Amino acid sequence: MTIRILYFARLRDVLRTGEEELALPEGTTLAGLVALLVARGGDWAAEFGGARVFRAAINQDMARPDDVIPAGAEVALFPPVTGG
Amino acid sequence: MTIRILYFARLRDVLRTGEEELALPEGTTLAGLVALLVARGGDWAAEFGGARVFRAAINQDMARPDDVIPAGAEVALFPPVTGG
Amino acid sequence: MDVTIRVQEGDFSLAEEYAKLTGRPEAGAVVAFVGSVRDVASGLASMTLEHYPGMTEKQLGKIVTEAGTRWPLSAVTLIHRVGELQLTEQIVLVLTVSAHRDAAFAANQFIMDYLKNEAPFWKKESTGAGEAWVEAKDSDAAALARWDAQ
Amino acid sequence: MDVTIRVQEGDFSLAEEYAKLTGRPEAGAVVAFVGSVRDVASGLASMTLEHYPGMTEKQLGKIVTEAGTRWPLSAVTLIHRVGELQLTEQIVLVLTVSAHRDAAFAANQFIMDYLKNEAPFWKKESTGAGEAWVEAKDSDAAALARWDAQ
Repeated sequence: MTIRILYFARLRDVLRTGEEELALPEGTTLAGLVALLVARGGDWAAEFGGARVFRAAINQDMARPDDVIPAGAEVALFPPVTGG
Repeated sequence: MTIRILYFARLRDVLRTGEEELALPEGTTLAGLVALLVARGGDWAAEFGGARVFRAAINQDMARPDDVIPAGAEVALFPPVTGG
Repeated sequence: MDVTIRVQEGDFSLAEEYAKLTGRPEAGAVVAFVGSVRDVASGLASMTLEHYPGMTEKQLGKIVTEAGTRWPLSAVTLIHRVGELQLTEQIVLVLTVSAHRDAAFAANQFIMDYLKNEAPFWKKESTGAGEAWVEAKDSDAAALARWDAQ
Repeated sequence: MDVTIRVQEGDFSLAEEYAKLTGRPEAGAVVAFVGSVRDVASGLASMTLEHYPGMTEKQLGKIVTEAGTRWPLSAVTLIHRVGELQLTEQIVLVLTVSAHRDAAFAANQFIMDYLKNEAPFWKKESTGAGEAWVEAKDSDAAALARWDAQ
């Protein structure tokens, strides 16, 4: 299946990308996707594999590590929010 | 000593007076003043001697029964407040 | 702390009072409370607000000063109307300005809770059934009690 | 419950938004919160607010709906700006209208606490020292936790 990933704010700046498409096995969880990103090494490993806190949304709802990503989903990864 | 007493809101309507002067012995407390008013009987006894709740101020500060009334004081008696 | 306290018959403008308090570099949070005349079960025609001139201003000043000792406020505006008011007319405005939203919220609520219990105002409602003085509510005294514990 | 939610670059007017919500016979209490760009120790030049279009509106809608299930509200207005903002400019407006002041206060604070933690906005500050993304504060998460206990 194919999903779309969006990066926001500091994460987008550090990773130098705001959006990408990725092919994943059906049933991949959010934690599984994050493991794939960490395997890219470099900034990816530093941002998603270490002590840095980040948040995730699946189809515009806040998501947790064991949530399964549906086919065609819009997944967003971003720093803790700071609005208001 | 002489003091001035003010009545507000429902109390003023029931007692049919908004203000009076009264001569009192030095050292009279608020409770002592209230006892004098109750002794007038009728509406005075009903308002100040029964279950009806009222509040008092001495010189524009909220006061308690055992507060001593200074000479020349402005004493106010009124129902619990309902502003805001 | 800049303090404005007014007791007046005429209406007030939230927009004007808010505009006076903006443009402060330290003021990240403004909370406004506006209380208005609302309908009652018996069908309100109008309301008359009586007060105790002199004591009112003194009590409102004490309440605002106390709020300023409890929270870091840069400005407070407190306006309360008296006289005859019609349904939906504004009665009271409290504006609190602080660097922090929790302080602005807490101070605003504190001022309203104290005002409801300790400022000498009395409401008389005029309805189809005639005129009657409003009785004080236990819930207002309960609201006040929460601040003593802090 | 009448709900207005807007995410916009342009400024908003507290006066206009308040005027739209007045004149309701049941609305005895209106609470307004306005958050503005405030100065920081390093000397703020300007601030840029980024958001996640689509998710922002969805999350704000959920927060306001949740507030409406917890308190008896007759109207809520929530406006949040994005883009570049200068010192003292307005960022966010929350207006809550209820028959009861406690409900209007609580719902307003609830909406701000959830917005601070769950609405996808991010601030970047530009100061004399350069540009930097603002880090989330633990105090905002703590403010949110109090609602779970209720």
